[in-house]
Amino acid sequence: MDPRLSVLEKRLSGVRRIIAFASAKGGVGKSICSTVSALLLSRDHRVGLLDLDLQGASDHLILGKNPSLPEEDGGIIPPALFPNLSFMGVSLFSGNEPVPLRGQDTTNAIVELLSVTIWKKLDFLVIDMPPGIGEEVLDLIRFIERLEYIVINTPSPLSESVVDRLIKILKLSDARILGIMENMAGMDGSERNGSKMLAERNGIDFIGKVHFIPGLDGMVGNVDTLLESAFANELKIITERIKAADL
Amino acid sequence: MDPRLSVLEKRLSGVRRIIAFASAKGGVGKSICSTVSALLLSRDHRVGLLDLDLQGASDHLILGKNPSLPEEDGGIIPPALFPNLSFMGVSLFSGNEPVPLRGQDTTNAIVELLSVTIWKKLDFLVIDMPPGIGEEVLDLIRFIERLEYIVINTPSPLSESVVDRLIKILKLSDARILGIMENMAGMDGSERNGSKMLAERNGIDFIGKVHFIPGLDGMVGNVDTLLESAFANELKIITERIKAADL
Amino acid sequence: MHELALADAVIDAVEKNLGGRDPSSVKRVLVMLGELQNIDLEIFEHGLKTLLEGKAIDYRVFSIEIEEAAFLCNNCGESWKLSEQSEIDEEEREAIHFLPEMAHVYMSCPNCGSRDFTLESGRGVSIAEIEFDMIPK
Amino acid sequence: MHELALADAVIDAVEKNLGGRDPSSVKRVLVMLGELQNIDLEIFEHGLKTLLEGKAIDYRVFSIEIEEAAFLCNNCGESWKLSEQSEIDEEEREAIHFLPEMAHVYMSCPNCGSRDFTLESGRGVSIAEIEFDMIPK
Ligand SMILES: Nc1ncnc2c1ncn2[C@@H]1O[C@H](COP(=O)(O)OP(=O)(O)O)[C@@H](O)[C@H]1O
Ligand SMILES: Nc1ncnc2c1ncn2[C@@H]1O[C@H](COP(=O)(O)OP(=O)(O)O)[C@@H](O)[C@H]1O
Ligand SMILES: [Mg+2]
Ligand SMILES: [Mg+2]
Ligand SMILES: [Mg+2]
Ligand SMILES: [Mg+2]
Ligand code: NI
Ligand code: NI
Ligand SMILES: [Zn+2]
Ligand SMILES: [Zn+2]
Repeated sequence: MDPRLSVLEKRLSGVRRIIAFASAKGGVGKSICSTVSALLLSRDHRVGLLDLDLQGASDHLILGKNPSLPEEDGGIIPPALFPNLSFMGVSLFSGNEPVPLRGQDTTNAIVELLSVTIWKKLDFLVIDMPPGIGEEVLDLIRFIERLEYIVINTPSPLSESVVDRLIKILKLSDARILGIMENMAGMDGSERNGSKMLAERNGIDFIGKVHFIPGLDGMVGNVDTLLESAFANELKIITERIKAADL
Repeated sequence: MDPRLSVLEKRLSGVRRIIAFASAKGGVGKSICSTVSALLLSRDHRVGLLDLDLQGASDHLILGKNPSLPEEDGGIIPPALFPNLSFMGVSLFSGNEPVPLRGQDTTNAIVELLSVTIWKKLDFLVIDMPPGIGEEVLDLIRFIERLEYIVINTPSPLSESVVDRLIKILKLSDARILGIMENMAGMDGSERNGSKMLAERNGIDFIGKVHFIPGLDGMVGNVDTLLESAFANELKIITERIKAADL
Repeated sequence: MHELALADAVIDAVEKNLGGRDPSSVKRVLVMLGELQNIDLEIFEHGLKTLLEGKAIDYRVFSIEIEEAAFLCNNCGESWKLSEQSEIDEEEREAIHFLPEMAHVYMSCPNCGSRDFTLESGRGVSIAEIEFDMIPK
Repeated sequence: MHELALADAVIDAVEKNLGGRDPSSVKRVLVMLGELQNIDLEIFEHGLKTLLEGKAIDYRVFSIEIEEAAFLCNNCGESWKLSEQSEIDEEEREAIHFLPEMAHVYMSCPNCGSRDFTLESGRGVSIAEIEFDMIPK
């Protein structure tokens, strides 16, 4: 018997809301949107950020932090990388080394992170999801029923199709989808309507869009610049909607 | 005992070279680069295309084909979707339905596809890889030693870091890396040098770059337009290098 | 029918697991056919027979058993059998026969509707046992 | 030290698996501590004791055994034990103690160098057995 499963809920009991940025499609901005959203929310809330992309951990790079082993105090203490923002992810343990994992290892790592991390009282726990519809998605569905999903799409028929598949799986399990957001809007030179239509087709809210911001990659690692960017400015509208959507 | 493992090599014995487009980072263009490369190579070679992104299958969308169940003749016959281009992937069986798989299922599906597909004599089998360093990457390493990798990077520090991790894993297993290619060059407004430096740092060839082509997404599904695009034009230089790199 | 590719794999696997023994010393091979893959037993047996022509392994050493397909839901813990699964149309069944993992596309837990379940048994072809003659030939 | 979080999980799991019985009826709990996680036995036992204060479960019902860590290479089939693994420095060992899956970051197959291996046993904390008094209290 795996004793860890019995404490997952208890470990998250001090967390008011849990928001996952998901997509199934890679490279749509899950990491940068979740990380900058966590920073934005932390201006007036207590926020945790959990990087659940174990094989492609990126949030520490966006935050410009060199990960180091966390403190222990009756459990693992997620380091407070910024005021009001504590962080947990494999990068604390692996730095930028490759983390090759098969599915069973991924499940084990997720269960371990959820069962030994001692989050303080939090208003929001923001989760950065990996691409795919594998262990991470399926395990969060079975372990954290009250999770609220922001589904990210880009103006691309490939993204639309893959995102549509994730939505089907989330709906099958009655997951709470806060809304679909479009990232990199205008990237293809036109203002398409794909994400809005995707939302409508699936009976989900369209929660807003963020444009493609040339030069954003140059700001990665510099939180102050990121927070002053047009990217953060547009994303703020979405984080405000997240706050307002209190279920 | 799994009898399928004993025939993997035999099933690929009529294939001269096997080229995987890999990255570990999502959204860098693995699908569109591998699919259009397969089309380009098929102009004067017999080519197979294997979509190994089981959870985010996209190649059929790029090719503009509505998948339908394949024919059987002593095995599964990959349909010849275009002259000289035969195709295999889960989309033949699942269409655009979601394919939620845990790791053990992914390995089983890969082994099945490799052991029952009857490829004709091929000059190239092009494999489109999913993001991550999970089953797909680890299983190909153990099953197809002679695989040659094209590693795709974009001008992004996040991509660079994740790609660097994949390269470490490939090098650990003495995999043959044909080279690193940069996709979406110039996307951030500047012509950075990241991919070249990444190649140098790892002692790998830099095999060329393809610029970010606004409007490319609008061509998805239309093979004629894709093949006439600046994207295909630039990619052609890389496919010529692949042909020349005959090991 | 793709039975031939699977029969071929079974023979190849037996040949690769002789451990230096003579092929004629194979006395019994127990092959399990997973119910999910829906293999046509006659065609599979015919395939074995055809492929074994001219080889020192007698096709009569092969015993074939059908393995019942059983599922366990990762989401709610429900377990069920293929025979208890409802509503798979012919084309879906055909897709699953090609690639048993397509069960996750077309089947759901009868209790909670989840597609996140484990194939506990009866997936596809496996070799359960190979017996050899004691006296080396 | 994060032993307390794990001890807490063990107690929670026992309490959730009483099946309606009285907590005082728990006679024996066999806890396996995986060698890979490198748990401090004394701190873990002390954690159990502290957390059980005021509860009807006696801390003496807990038997704790260390489970040897064993690995199987998916690439070449080699199997080995943690004691045979070389060259893990202290910080790497510390990382693995936090998250045993970090073995795939800092350990390699001693035969082929691959990081694609299976943790066959000795990963972390598990409950092997819970025994109850026969006569309900
Ligand atoms: N709105 C945007 N404008 C410009 N670049 C963006 C934008 N959103 C994301 N990017 C860039 O796109 C790439 C993919 O983003 P990332 O957050 O890593 O996606 P994911 O986590 O979904 O794989 C990164 O290089 C990132 O900096
Ligand atoms: N050179 C390029 N110029 C413009 N758009 C591109 C380019 N390469 C890829 N894209 C677009 O970027 C997105 C990701 O490409 P895709 O091939 O799906 O990546 P991956 O398979 O790595 O996830 C798609 O919408 C694709 O059309
Ligand atoms: Mg990411
Ligand atoms: Mg792809
Ligand atoms: Mg149906
Ligand atoms: Mg070292
Ligand atoms: Ni068939
Ligand atoms: Ni500790
Ligand atoms: Zn269920
Ligand atoms: Zn090995």
